[in-house]
Amino acid sequence: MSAGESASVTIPLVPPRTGDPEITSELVADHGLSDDEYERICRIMGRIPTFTELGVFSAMWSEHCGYKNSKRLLQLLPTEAPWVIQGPGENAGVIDIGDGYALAFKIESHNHPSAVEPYQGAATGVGGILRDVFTMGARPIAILDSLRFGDLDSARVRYLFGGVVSGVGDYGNCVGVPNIGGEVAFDRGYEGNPIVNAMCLGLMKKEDLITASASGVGNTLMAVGARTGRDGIHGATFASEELSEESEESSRPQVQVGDPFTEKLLLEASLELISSGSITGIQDMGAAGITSSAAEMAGRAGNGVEIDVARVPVREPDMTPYEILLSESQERMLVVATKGYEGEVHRILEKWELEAEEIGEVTADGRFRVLEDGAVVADMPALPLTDGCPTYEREGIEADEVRELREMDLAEHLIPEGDLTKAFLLLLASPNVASKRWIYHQYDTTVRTSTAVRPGGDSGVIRIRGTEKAIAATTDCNGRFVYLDPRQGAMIAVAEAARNLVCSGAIPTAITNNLNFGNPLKQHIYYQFREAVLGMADACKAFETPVTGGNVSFYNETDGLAIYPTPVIGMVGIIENVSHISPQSFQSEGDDIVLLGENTAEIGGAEYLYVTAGLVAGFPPRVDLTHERQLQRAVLTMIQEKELRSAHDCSEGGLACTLAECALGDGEAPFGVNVVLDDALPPVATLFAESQGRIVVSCAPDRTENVIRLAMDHGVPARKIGTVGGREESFHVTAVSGQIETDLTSLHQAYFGALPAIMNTPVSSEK
Amino acid sequence: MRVGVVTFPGSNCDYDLYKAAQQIGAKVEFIWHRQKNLDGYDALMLPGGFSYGDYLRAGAIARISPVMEDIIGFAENGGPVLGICNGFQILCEAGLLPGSLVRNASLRFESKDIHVLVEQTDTPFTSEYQKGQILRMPIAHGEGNYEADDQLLEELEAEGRVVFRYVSSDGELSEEANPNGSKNSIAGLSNKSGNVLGMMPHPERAMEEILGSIDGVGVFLSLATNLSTVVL
Amino acid sequence: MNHFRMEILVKPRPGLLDPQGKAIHHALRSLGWSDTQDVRVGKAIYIDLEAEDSDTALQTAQAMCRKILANPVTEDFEVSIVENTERITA
Amino acid sequence: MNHFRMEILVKPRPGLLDPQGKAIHHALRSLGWSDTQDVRVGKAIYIDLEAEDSDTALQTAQAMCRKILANPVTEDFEVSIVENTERITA
Ligand SMILES: Nc1ncnc2c1ncn2[C@@H]1O[C@H](COP(=O)(O)OP(=O)(O)O)[C@@H](O)[C@H]1O
Ligand SMILES: [Mg+2]
Repeated sequence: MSAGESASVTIPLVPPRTGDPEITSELVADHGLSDDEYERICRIMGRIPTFTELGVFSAMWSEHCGYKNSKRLLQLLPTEAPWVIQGPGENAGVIDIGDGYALAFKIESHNHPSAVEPYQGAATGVGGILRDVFTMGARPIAILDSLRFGDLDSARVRYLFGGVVSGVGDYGNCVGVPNIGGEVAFDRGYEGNPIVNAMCLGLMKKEDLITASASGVGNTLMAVGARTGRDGIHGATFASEELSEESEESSRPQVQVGDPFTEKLLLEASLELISSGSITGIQDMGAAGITSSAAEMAGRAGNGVEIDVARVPVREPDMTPYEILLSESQERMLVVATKGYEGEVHRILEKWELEAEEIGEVTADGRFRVLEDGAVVADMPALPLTDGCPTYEREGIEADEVRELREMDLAEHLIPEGDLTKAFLLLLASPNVASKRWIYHQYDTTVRTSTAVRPGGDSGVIRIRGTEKAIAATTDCNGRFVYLDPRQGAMIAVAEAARNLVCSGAIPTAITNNLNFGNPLKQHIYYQFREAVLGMADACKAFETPVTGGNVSFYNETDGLAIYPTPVIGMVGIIENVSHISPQSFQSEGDDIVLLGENTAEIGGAEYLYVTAGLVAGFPPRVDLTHERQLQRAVLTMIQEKELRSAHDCSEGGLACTLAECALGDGEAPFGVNVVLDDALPPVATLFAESQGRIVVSCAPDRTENVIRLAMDHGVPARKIGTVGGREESFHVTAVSGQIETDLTSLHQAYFGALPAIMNTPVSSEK
Repeated sequence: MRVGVVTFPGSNCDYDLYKAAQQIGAKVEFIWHRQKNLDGYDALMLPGGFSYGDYLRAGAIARISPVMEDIIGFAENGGPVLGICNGFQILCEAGLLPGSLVRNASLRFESKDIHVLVEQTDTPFTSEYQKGQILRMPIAHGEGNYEADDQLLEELEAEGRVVFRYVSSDGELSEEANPNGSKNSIAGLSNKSGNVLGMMPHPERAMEEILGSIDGVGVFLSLATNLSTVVL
Repeated sequence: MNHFRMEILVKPRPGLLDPQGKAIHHALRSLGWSDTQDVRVGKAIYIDLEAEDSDTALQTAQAMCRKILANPVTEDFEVSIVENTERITA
Repeated sequence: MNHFRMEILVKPRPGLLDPQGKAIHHALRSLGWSDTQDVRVGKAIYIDLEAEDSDTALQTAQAMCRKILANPVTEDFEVSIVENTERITA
């Protein structure tokens, strides 16, 4: 029997429920289903669906749950490696990190909710990703957040940015999970459509892994945690007015409010439940609520489920089955308790002052059946809900204007308008380059007492207590590069993530990804999506970093204008020994500064162009995956052999900004810098181009020869470019026909002062 | 030496505190907030976190937990009690320490390394430090702005009950070095008899080189030293 | 029994620091409302409860404030009834 | 110009989860106030300002709410005058 066809001969009839609207073609369209899809549903059902059933199908077959327009391409991503324990398809991916431990990790987007209500949108995004990780049996040990906003000169954008940051912070801080990194970019391309992606890492003993499946016929389904309200019902696909006449807008809020305190209790209770052995499966009620968690758990086990919605604890009176099934209230779990162990579940939940209610059971008949006080209101085959969703492959064509931008002649921009030092300080103070301290000083980074490298470095590092190991993690994506050349841009995102991990002393191990795009029904967007997936697949193969999961967020558009395609890469790596953890900033006066890799004139897509000319144009820098591999092997070897004092990857703002970051460190006691660059390039290119494959390292002078030899052995160009100066000296970088010279106070002020100064000006929630 | 770490719903530094106390050789146990009877403990610690989400005021709801009655009794009998961050807030709400902790002046959560000056070494938690020593450790809180009226402040200063004060890395008092706007830059405070200490910074997060500082060790070492002389 | 909705206003004591009020004041001024002289921020708590009569309701709410809702060191409170409906007993 | 003290009550929209209210409700019940049925928590903001007349004062306060004091997506607000004193000009 294939998904989509039910073998049952008798089709269970479900009488329409009093008060439910009649199924009309408008209602079907309002549910975001095409005529073809609706016909398919009728065929699967063997009859016309009831209102409740239609709601269930529409949620499960939405882009969000069904991956209609992405599934086929996502299958091209590499997902396997000996260390992968759980690939895509579960709440989170899981890898083996040795010593009996496994690491669960996943990234998730909350873009649309954050655009409406930044604080709650971001907060609930963090809540959701934490649940995805702890429902695997892992204790969350780190959070990262990847953010994009419009330019900060708008008061509304500052409001969104400020709200998102405090939302991310307050939620994670309250639950007690350290934030160890992330990224943020500001560009008019994200005006009106902020990107809020949150990533979580969790640690568990390998044997504690539990999957989300409704196994064991006769086992009891239990709703655990917060009560169900009318939050975010069918946010994406349904206009509230049509639901019923008396439902006014105010009774049907789209905004979900996060409750991190309840989440913390739920986290402790869930881990206790899992180790108690009284349950066989557990899943977060995330998007599409009880419906998707029950259907997915049934699907994975090949079983059916029966749920009585009258037994679900609700927050508001008179909720219909439709509303209860599709509510997206936060901090709720669906748990499958082993028959006879329900009492144990109650006992644990009571200890944590949480509610648990028996709402149904696992059945053998493969049906997704819903009762309301004993009366059937929905009865449908379970498997087609998850596996029967039609998937599409579309035609993708590049937009002409992007090609024109890419091919724009940038020669004139290589000649600096005025003073190079001035341009440099401007670049360093650009919110895209400047210190992000304003953000992560609002995040608890040290709770759980295992953070070895806090945000601000190339990657965050968490040591694993009781072992010699540590885990490094990073998120990366330069949306401008992806916009100008999606395939190249996606490869750069993977390469940069890997480079960041290596600079911290880690071996890149696996990725999770969050694909943020516009409307995939548009050919040029689908083109971006396809090319980005292909680029990501190639790079992941080259770095042997399989994809263990991820998330797709389409329709990030306002007034028909899409965001830059932004496939965020969340990468994790293993540090074999905590003594390998390597800082990014200079450590000692008199050390040599060595550049690995080559400077080029590839100014395309660089921050310098945006800051000086407001331009996003040109060919993004070329990325040579073989060179990247060699470079990364070389740096890892140097770190492991203790040749280096620091290593920092070159990215936004180019070599000059990288050197400034190395010199400034955490700002407490910056070092001077004396660097001479003899590249036969215009100084703007040498200093500010964002060419790939470069890492700046520092080492004791007596190690320099060795470092350069090691690089050469790996086939990586390397040369000494200068020395680390004293605390009283200046920042001095000379290129062939131009130079940067500035005192450390100005350097400090530009880099650390920029974001606080901007965020001290008023914000406004008004559009 | 038997140390109890009290877990309230929403505590999230209980495990960190447990590990820190264990590191200096204490026998540590978690105490659930509903537990009555705290016989047999030599010291009690109230951890950081967000008890009851800090939803009303930080520490306000935890203060009515069943365990608090016994903690108050323990403190009144001279037992050493340490409250860190949320623990400090709970001690203030419970009246074991005077004053209160309100929203940071910046209105933002503040998470970073700060410096404090050790001003009192005659408490069971600071005897291993030197007067005038400068310690570096993390803070991470949204409501650590110590608030008291002038009369109380005068009293606290006169009685030498300010145990830690926020300073710059070279020991200067300044507005920039005060991360939350606390009156008189107060970072840590004791009760009249000195056996109850509340502090906003996290010594339990400054126990190992890999975490960036070992300046917090003294707090736990002091306790161990004091208890071993008392008990033996 | 009657049903009451109580409104409880908890305000920072005059003279004590109110960082939130200060920040809002600053923001209002920089948004051009320069005629603003002072801003204080407190909490508005609405409690639905059952009580014999309005006196009992008020007393209950006051007791709640003293016990937990207000911090006696830093806050003052005001209690009033905003709704009073007789309960329909089945 | 007159001096006004405005009272602005900002409340969470009905239907939205109010974690603060939930936690306080829980606390009140565990203190023995079991007749408490619902708790919602908002903000009470007091603003002292100068305005021509009470209409202007009210309009100003409402504009402030829309611009910065209330979150239009999650909160409702109510504005009233609690004090109106003519300004003594020196
Ligand atoms: N971009 C992607 N790359 C690989 N796998 C993906 C991607 N997006 C989603 N997936 C996988 O598809 C499955 C369904 O995703 P999703 O619906 O986001 O799960 P959740 O229930 O956590 O919301 C997940 O296992 C996820 O890891
Ligand atoms: Mg998802």
